[in-house]
Amino acid sequence: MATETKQTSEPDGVLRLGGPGLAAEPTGDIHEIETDHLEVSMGPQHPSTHGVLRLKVKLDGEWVTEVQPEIGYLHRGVEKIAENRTYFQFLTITDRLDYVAAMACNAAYAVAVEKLAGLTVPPRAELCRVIVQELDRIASHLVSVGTYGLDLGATSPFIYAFRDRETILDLLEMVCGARLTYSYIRVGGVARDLPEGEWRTRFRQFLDEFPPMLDEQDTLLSENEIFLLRTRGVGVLPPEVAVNYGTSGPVLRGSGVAYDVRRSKPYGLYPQLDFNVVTRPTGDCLARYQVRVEEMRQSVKILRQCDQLLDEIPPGEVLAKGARGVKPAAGEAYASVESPRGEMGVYLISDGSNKPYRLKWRSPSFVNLSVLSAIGRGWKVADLVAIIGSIDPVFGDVDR
Amino acid sequence: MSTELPDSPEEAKPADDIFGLYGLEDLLGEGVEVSVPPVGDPVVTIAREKLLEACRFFKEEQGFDYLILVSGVDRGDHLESVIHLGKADAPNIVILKTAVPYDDPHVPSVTPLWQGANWHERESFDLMGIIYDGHPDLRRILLFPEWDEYPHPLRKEFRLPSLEGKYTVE
Amino acid sequence: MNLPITLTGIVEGALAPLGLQGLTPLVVYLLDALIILLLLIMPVVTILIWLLRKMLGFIQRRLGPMRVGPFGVLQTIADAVKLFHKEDLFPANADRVVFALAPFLVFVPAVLVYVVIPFGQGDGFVTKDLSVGLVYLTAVTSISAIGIITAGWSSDNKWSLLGGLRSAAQLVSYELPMTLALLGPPLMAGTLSLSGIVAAQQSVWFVVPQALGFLIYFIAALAEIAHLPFDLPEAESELVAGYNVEYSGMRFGLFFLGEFANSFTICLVATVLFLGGWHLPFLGGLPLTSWQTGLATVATMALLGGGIWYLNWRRAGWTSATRWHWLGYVSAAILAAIVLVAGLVGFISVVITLVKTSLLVFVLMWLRGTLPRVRVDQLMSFGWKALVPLGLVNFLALAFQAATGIPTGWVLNLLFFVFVGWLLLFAWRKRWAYSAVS
Amino acid sequence: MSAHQLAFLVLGVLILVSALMVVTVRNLVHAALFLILCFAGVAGLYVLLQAEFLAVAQVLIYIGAITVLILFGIMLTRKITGGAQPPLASHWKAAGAGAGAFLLLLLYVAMTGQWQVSDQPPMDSTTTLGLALVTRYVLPFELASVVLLAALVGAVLLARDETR
Repeated sequence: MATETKQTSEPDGVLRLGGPGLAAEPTGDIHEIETDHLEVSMGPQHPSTHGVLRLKVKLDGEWVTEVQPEIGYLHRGVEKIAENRTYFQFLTITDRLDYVAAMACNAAYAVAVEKLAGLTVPPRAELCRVIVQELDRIASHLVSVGTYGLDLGATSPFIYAFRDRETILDLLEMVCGARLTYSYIRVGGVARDLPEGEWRTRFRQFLDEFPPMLDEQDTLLSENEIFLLRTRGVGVLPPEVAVNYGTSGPVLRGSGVAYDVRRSKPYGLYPQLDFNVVTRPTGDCLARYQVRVEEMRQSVKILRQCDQLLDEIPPGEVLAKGARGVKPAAGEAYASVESPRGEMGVYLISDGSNKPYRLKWRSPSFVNLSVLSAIGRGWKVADLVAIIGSIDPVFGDVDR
Repeated sequence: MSTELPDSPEEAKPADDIFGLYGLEDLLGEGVEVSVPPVGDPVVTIAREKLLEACRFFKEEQGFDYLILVSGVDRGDHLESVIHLGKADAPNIVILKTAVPYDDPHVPSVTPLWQGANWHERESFDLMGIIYDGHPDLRRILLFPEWDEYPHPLRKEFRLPSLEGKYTVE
Repeated sequence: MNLPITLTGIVEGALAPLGLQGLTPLVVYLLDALIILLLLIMPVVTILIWLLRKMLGFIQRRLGPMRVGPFGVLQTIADAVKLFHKEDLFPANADRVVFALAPFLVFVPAVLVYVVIPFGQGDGFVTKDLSVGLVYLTAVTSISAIGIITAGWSSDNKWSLLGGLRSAAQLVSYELPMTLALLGPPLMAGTLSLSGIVAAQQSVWFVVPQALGFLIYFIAALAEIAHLPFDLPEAESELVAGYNVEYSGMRFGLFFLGEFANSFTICLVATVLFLGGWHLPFLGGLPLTSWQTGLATVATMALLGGGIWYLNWRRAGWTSATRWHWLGYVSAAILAAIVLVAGLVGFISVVITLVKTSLLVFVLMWLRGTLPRVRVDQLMSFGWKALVPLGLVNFLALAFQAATGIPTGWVLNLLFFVFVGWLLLFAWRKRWAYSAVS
Repeated sequence: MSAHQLAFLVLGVLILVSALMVVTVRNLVHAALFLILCFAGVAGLYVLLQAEFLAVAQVLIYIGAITVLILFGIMLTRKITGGAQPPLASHWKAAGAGAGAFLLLLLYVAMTGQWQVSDQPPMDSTTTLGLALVTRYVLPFELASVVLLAALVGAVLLARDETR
């Protein structure tokens, strides 16, 4: 399939994109037969919508002529809950947002509160944060990449990915006792220091074993001709559109824009660490997939440096003084971290009490998913599945 | 392939005048107020009639091409529409605030400038009840269309019934 | 089968008092089919499904079924029992009669195919050696398409309708290259009977002079049974489950069984038509005696066991949970014992056929564990733009060779081998990964 | 009664009933399915006549290919639930006349034809058929292939997308 993306500007000034299927508008006498478009509802129970996404899809044969995402099936009113919890209490709720990468949610919230309250995080805690965040980033990307294979019909990469993810979950379990809802990163630091001894050994072992395993798993997909046929040139998102929609994370970087919160709006220990912001110029599904795989390699690179830093920064204080009953002065702050899905931001307004006056969660999946109705048109149903998978939304994060 | 970026967050903090914020004040005259709070990013408070103009100024003259967030805040006596703008290649953030009265919760939509505002504004409409004029498809997004129990649950007038008197840690 | 008391005798004896002796052949035929179904196909399918799942588990580094029976061998039976217990659901707006009948239209042809397939040397191992066996084969397999389409249509579900339409297009398109490839063996053997074709491969298997045809057949047959790179009719991630999305209980089970039976069938047909059936490599010219084949079988199984052991040993660093190599030894020992003690040539020939088939089934599983799914337009263009022209060229070359004696078929295959070699070299040198960017 | 007679009786009833259902049933998909049944019955008749090749060819072509295409066409053009159609379409008079003429022709052939009855088992029908097709009946055979080719070209022409 040739790389062919149509871009039209329609009267309402809305920029519309679409795949090659949009060219198949019928012309000539022979096509003037009354035809029906098939309207199907993809989801919320459809296996490949990655959660409770519902798409209203209009089909012309197998071509998608219109796609309209309907969300909110997992809406739990997190922002309202935040107004009724203290700053300390709300942290456990953040685990339930992007449940595939809960560390990033913890971190986003913690960074925002710290910015608002002017708390300084101890260096050891910053190190712990980077380590768990990067481990969690690998775990999350493994889920994404593995299920992406599943979306395209390849079953094995999924199992390979979850095997490696299991190792990470074991490591994180040893750190904080939980495998999914960590609540490890706290306001002002982390819950406890990283364990010594066996954890360290297993951590190093993971760093040594994971890259070849990743290569093996990646070989199954990115060297497979069918996979390339299915992803190359499909669902192209041009960089200017990606920025215009405010997408972030692998979706934006897959379009060639080097926007990574870890570099663009540095926080924590990241300015001291050496890693590349991975981009791919093409903006198709393959690019987004490749960005994720390459980011895992970069995360390993970061973790290697952290492994050295663990020896250099001595164990000690991991939670700032006065962090538990934090009561920021009236004011507001916006802070964001780079979650595996992109810029995860928290906009906090304090009225001086111990509860947030208003908390607004800028979830990357929400923003990234909004681009779907623009790039999903004009492709086949099968491509639509590939495009959703490459956007990688998590519905705890979308619906909040 | 990484963009040239400042080495530390301290350097990333913009000085006031780089922004041309005061230039904006000259440009737009009355109804624009700029403040740089001690914590956080520069805030520009704008009358809603001039919001779109200011947004265009920021996008086209100042290079704030990346829309981070559109949100609504219930300030107790009025609503507030808040826009966070950023840049795809620099760490700057600017916050645009527009006061919206309860009885006339209209504010111009910024979707003509940023497509990404579409869902943000729908969410703000859904949960906060701010009506964005010029939005192509303003309907509920998170709550279901027939929701009418508490029309806009993020407003302060709505208190969670289940939490009334409970879970109050002082 | 040369039983001391023949089935015909028994049936005749039972029917004679009723004055219905005339019906004897019919009844015998039906009983024969029933026996084949119950004694051969059901156990084979049951074991096969277990084996397939084990193989898939092996590829995916897990154990596969382990709970029911030793090493999970009874898993399929447990699944079938579970399916039988499930409620038989009908969607509210479904076309009830058609909906109820569709699974049988898929399952019955899958079983009927076995009627003409010679499992081993001698008349006892083929139910009915039709003189038009090959045409029968293609005819019967083409019926299952109707079952799939009507299942998709009668469910009154848009997804299943899409699945049905997809499969109709796919089956019709791939029947053409498959039939073209199937025309090769009878051209060389000069007969349409399957045992005749096997007999003609005594000296050289048809896969050698018809490698291209074999490949075309195998690929097209994968599409015909909707196996993995071509499993679009039931693409789970796109169409939920395609045509069978509304089915439950044993009706779903019939689709499921039919599918596995089909996987086995295409491998069996490929074995019979291209891999020499019960003939052993390099021993084809010799008369089939028990000790030779016994030795060869033992050697093959030992090689297999050793190979599995080697693979396991190489990967032991990652996971040592699967200890598969002993299975290879045990099966080799059992087979060797059977062969040496019984010394049954016919039985050995069945074993050889089944071993070859299992190897092909392994390839099938390998594909299932490795490949993603193609898109519907890619599927169509591959079928029509690659397989059909290739099949035509192959058929013309073979026909020309058969008519004139000029070895055009051989030349074509030589070219094909050169092409494959070049392709492999190319693939080996072209490392996609991330050399270009980053 | 021999097995042959019984089988003939069953098949005859099957063919007649299903053929009748094809033209009277209101649902087009059902009609197509009855058509399959009818074809299957005819294939059974061929088996009774020991014309195995014809029988399997009947199944392969009429059931496996033609009805699949018919079903495909119906599903593409009809509403999913297959709205009921009047059993007698507008051209029923012309159709009736055609069918009647054909019936007369068949009757004439059946009455006047010289039917040979032989006790000999038939020759390998495949070989005979093949030889007859490329020797004695080579002209009709080639004509049929030209018609098919023309149909193929026409189909390609119709399906070609003019916008690309």
